[in-house]
Amino acid sequence: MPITITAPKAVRPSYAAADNASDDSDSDASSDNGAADLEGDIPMASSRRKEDKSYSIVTPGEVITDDPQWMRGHGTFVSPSTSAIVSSVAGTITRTNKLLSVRPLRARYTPEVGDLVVGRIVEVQAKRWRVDVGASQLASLPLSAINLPGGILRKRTETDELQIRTFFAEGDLLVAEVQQLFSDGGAVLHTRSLKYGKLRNGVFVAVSGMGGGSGVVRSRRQVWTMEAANGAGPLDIVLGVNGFVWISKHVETPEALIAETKSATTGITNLEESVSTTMYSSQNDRIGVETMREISRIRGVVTALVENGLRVDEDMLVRGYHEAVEMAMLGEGPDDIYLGGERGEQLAAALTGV
Amino acid sequence: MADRRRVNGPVGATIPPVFEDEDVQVQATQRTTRSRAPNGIRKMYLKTGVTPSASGSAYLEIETSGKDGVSGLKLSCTVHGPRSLPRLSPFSPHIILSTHVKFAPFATKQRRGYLRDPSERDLGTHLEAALRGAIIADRWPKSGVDIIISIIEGDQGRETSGAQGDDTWDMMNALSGCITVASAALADAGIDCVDTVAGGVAALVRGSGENDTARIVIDPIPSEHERIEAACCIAYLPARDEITNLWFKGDMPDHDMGIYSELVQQGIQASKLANRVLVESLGETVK
Amino acid sequence: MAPNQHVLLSPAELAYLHEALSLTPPIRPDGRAPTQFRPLVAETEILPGTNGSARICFADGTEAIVGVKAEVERTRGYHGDDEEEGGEEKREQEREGQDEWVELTVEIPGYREDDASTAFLAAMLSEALLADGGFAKKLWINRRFHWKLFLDIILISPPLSYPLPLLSLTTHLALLSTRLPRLKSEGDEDPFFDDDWAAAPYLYPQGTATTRPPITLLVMAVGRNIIFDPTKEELAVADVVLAVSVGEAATDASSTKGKGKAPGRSLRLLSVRTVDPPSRVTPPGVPNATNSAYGIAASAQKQPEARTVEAQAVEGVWRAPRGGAKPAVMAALVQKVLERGGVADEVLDALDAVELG
Amino acid sequence: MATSAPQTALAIPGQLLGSASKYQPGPGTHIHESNLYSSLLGAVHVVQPAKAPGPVKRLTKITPAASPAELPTISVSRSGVSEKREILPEVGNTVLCRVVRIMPRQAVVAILICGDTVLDAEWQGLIRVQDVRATEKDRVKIYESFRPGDIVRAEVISLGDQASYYLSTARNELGVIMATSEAGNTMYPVSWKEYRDPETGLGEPRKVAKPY
Repeated sequence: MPITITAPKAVRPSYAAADNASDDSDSDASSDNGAADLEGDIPMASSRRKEDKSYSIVTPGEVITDDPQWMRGHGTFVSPSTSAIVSSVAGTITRTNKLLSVRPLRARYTPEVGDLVVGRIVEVQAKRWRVDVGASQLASLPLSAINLPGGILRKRTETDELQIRTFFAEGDLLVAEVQQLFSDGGAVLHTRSLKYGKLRNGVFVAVSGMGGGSGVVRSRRQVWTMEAANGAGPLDIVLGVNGFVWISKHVETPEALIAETKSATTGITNLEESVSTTMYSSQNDRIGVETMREISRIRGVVTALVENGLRVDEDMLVRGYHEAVEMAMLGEGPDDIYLGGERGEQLAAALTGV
Repeated sequence: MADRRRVNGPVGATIPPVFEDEDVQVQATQRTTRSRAPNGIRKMYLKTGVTPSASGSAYLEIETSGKDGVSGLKLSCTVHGPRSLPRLSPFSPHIILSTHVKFAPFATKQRRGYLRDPSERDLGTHLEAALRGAIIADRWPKSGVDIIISIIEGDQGRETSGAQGDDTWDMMNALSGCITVASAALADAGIDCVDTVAGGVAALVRGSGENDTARIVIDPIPSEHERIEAACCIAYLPARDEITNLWFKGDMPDHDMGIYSELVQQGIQASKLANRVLVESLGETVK
Repeated sequence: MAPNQHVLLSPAELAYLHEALSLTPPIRPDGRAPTQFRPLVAETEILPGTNGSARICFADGTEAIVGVKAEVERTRGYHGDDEEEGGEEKREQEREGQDEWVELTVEIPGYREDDASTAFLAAMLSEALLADGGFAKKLWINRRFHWKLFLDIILISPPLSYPLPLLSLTTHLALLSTRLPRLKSEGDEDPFFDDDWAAAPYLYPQGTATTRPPITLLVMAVGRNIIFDPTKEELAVADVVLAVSVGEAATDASSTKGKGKAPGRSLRLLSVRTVDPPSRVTPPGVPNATNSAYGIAASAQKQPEARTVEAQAVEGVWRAPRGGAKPAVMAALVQKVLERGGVADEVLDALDAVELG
Repeated sequence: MATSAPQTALAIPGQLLGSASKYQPGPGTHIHESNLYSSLLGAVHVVQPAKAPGPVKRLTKITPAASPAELPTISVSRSGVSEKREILPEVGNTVLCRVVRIMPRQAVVAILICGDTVLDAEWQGLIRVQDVRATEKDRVKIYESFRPGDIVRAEVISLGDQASYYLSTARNELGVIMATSEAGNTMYPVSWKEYRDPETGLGEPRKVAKPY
C-alpha cells in the first residue's frame, strides 16, 4: 500500500494528561479561590511527575498562584497590581523548592554553556561563521575557536583567514560545544577538541529539542557508538542538545587513533597532524548498503519517537532501535525499515508499555 | 496583484473589437490549413549581438503563416551579466539565474499590462528550468545573470478569438522560441553551457472532418488546426541527448502511452531542427 | 525559483543521500519504499461557509486547506437577442465552459502572491483541472449565467517540502465535496436556486462511472530509481523532477474495448511539467586530493581558493548535476505513474476511501 | 610560456573537442563521460605543456597538481569572437581598481580591469588595512594610503566574503598608480609614500606603486 489516508483523531493518546489539565483550568475558571486548589495541585503534579505519567499544563495569562510564599522563575511573571504569579508561556509547571517556573511545551532551543550541539553553517564572515543551532539567534563560531589542520597548536595565520571557507562553508554540518553566552542569548561555539568538527558519512534529522517531554533532552551522554544489527557495523550517533541529530557510519575517533598509535610509534605531533587531515573533509568514505539501511532505521526511530511524543535520549533510542529490528524480523516479507505512521505508533506503544 | 507603483487605467475593461464584415466570416470558416510537412518547422531568423549595451543578446523571428493580419513570433532577448550580486545577498557558489519573460502590451490580441501577469511568470519559470540544465553554474561563483525576453509580437491572428482555448498552445510556441533565443544570447554573453539548448513543440491535432484521425505535427500553428488534443514543448540538449524541460498538456488516455512517447520524440525532433538554425547562426557571428 | 530552492545541505549529506537513493532498491532516509507516500490525515467539509472544502496534513506538520466557493456570474459576450427556439438537445450542445470561470489561487506562507513559484504552482494545478475541457462545462447554468468557481488553496504551515502533491490532493478532496445549489429556474431566465442544502447536487456526482478531479503527483529520478512523494532532502539530490497530472475519465465501454485486461480505472494523462530540481544549485564537495584544508600540505599550498578545476567525478564527493535527463528516463517516470495498478491508481483508491463530510 | 599549437577553428557550446585522456581541460571546456566538450562559443586553443617551469615569476593559472602534466591543455577562449568577454577575478590575478570608499579598517574598491581584460560588470573589492603593505602593518592608516577616486593596482588574494574580493597591495609594484589632488589636479609620485600636485606643490600621502 503506497499511501495511507486516515481520518483525523480527536486526541493523541500518548499523554493522557489532557484530562487533568482541563480539570485544572476548569477549576481555575469557575472558582474564585482556584489558587488554593492549585496550591494543592502543585505538589500533586510534581509527585505525579515522579511517576512520569502526567503533566499539568498552564497557558499564558493563567494565574498559577497568588500565595506570596512562592518565587517566580522562568516562564512566569508577577502582574504589577497583584502579587499573583502568572504564566507567560504554555507549558508545564516545575517547582524547585519555592521557585515556580513553567517549562514551555514548544520552544526554541536556549543555549547553555557546555551544551553539545549540532549546527549548520549559514554564513561565512571574515573571521567567524554564523551557525544555525535552532535557537532564536544564530550562534557564532570564531575562527580562533576551531582546530586548524596541521597540528592542534598551530598558530592562526592570515592565510587561514583568507581561506576560511575551506574549513567550513555554507551548508556544512558540525558538532560543537557552547563555550560562552552573550547577555542577549546568542551563543559562541568552539570545536577545539578532536571529538568535535565537521560531520560526514551520515544523515541529519532535526527534531524539536527541549520541548515538554518529547524531543532530545539533556542527558548523561549525547554522543555514543553503537553496534548495529544485520552486520552493519558500528554507528556513531550524535544527539545535539538543540534537537539536531546526526547518525553516521562509525569512524575511528581521532583520539582513539592517537592512543592506538602513540604506543606504537614515535612523536605525537606528527600523529596529530595526520589525524587532523580528515577534519575538514567533505568526501564520504565508502559506506556499505547494510550500514545505510541501519542508519535509515535509526533515523526512523528518532522521528517515530518524536511523532509519538516521547523523549529522545540514548536509552530510548537504543531500546527503540532493538524494538524496531525485532519488529522487522517478526514482520513478513522483506526487511522493512519504514517506521512512519502506524508502525511508528506500534513502536512507541511497545516502548511505553515496558 | 496590483501595480503598486503607478496609476494605471482600468484593467480588463476593454474588450477587443469583434469585426463582423463578410471577409472575416469567410476567413473564419475557411481555416488556413497547414501546408508544411508534418515534420517541418517554420523558417526562422536568428541573430546574436543585436543589443550592444547588453553582455549578450539575440533576436528571433519566426516566419508568419502567410495569412493576412497574422504575424509570426518576434522575440528579443538580452543577457546582463555575469555581474556581481546585490550587496546584501548571501554567498553563492553558483551563478544565480533569473529569467524575465514579458509580452509587449501590443504583442497579443488582448492587450497585456505592463506588469508581468501569472502566465508570464509561469513562462519565466519554465525558461529558467530549461536554461539551468544547460549552463555550468559553478564556473561563476558569487555572480548573477539576468535573462530578459521581450515578446514583441505574439503568434496570433487578429481574428482568432481569445475564447478558443488556444492560449496554452500559443504559450508553448512562445516558450520554445524563448528557449532558443535565450540559448543564443547566453552563448553570445560567454556564459559556460554544456550544450546549446533549443526548444521545440509537437502537437497531436485533429482535422475538421468527422473521420479525420489524429496526427502529430511539429511546430503547430493553433489557428491552422480544428482541434489540438495535446501538445508538448521540449527543451533539448542535442549533443548529450538530454531533456532539460518538458511541458506536456492535453488529455490522453493511459492506453495511448505510445502516442505520448511519439509526441515527445517529435518535440525532440523539432528542437533538433531549431538547434540547427541556432548552431548556424552562432557560427556566422564569429566570421 | 521554486519553494524548494533554499535547501541548505552539506556536500557530505548530499553525497550520502545520492548514494543511498541510487542503490537498488534505494534506501530512503525515512525508510519508505520508492513508491510509498508519507501517511496523510485528511478530512472534508471542514468549512461550513464554502461549497466544498478539505484539509490534509502530514505527520511533520505540513498542512493545507482548500475552500471552494461558487458565485453566479453573468456570461460575457452573450447576445440576448437570438430568438431561436432550441429545445433541450440544442441546449445541451451549447453547454460550453470557459476557462476563466475558474479562478484558482495558491497561497504559500512566506511567499508573495505574485512570486514566480506560486504562479507556477497555480498554473500547474489549474492546467490539470481544465485540461480535458470538461470541468468548466459543469459550471454552465444557462446561456446567460454561469457559476464562477473560486478555489483558494492555502498552505497553513511553512513549506517543509515541495507542497505540490499536498495541495493537489487537498484540492481533489475539496472538489469532490463541492456541492452547488439545485437550480429551480428554467431556461435562460435569471436563475434561482433551491435553498435546501441537503438537496444540492455534488459537482462531481457520487458513484462509480463518473469523472474525478485530477491529481498531480511529484516524481523524481535518481540514477535508475524512480521515487514518489520525495521529501525536501531527497529533492536536493534529484536528477530530474516531474509533476504529472492524472485524471480519471468516465469508465464507458469504449475505453476498455478490445482490451483483455481486468476493468480498472481509465486514467488520462493531463499534464506533465518539469520542476527545476534544486540539486543544480547545491554546494559542491571538495575531494580530499584538492582540499587545501586537508592535511599538512595546506600551509604549503599557494592558492587556497583557486577556481575549481574541471575534473572527473570522485566517489564520495558531491557534485551538482549538469544537463538534463535522458528522454527514456522521462518516459519511465510518466509510465510509472500511469501504469495499470500503478501509483496513480492506488492514490485515487485511497482518496475515494475518504469519507465525505 | 609554451607556444600555442595549431589554431583550430571555432567551437560552439556542446561541441566535442576530444577525449579526456588526450587533453587536459582548460578554461571554456568541460568533461562529460570522459570526453572534453566546449562550453563556450569561441576559438579553440591547444597549449603544449611547458617543458620546464622556466623563469616564470608571475603566478600562473592553476593547473591540476596531478601528475599527467604532459598532456596538452585545450581551451576555448572568447578572444577574437567578441571584444566583450567577462571574466571573474581569480586569486593571484593583478587587477586595476578605483577606490570607492575608505573606512578606518578597509578601502572599498571597484575592480575595473582584471589581468588584461576590461571588465563589463563592476566587482567589488576590499583592501583591508593589514593588506596595504608588507611591512609595519600596524602603522598603516587607510586614509594615508588611498583616497576615493584613486586608481590602484592590486593583487587578488581571496574570493572573500559574499560581496567582495579581498585584494592586497603589499608589494612594491602594487599600490596607487593614478591619484588626483584635493585641488583636482592629477598628481605625480615622488616617493614610495607620497604623491605631489604639480600646480599647488602640496604633497599627499599614498601607498604608491613603484612605476615599472
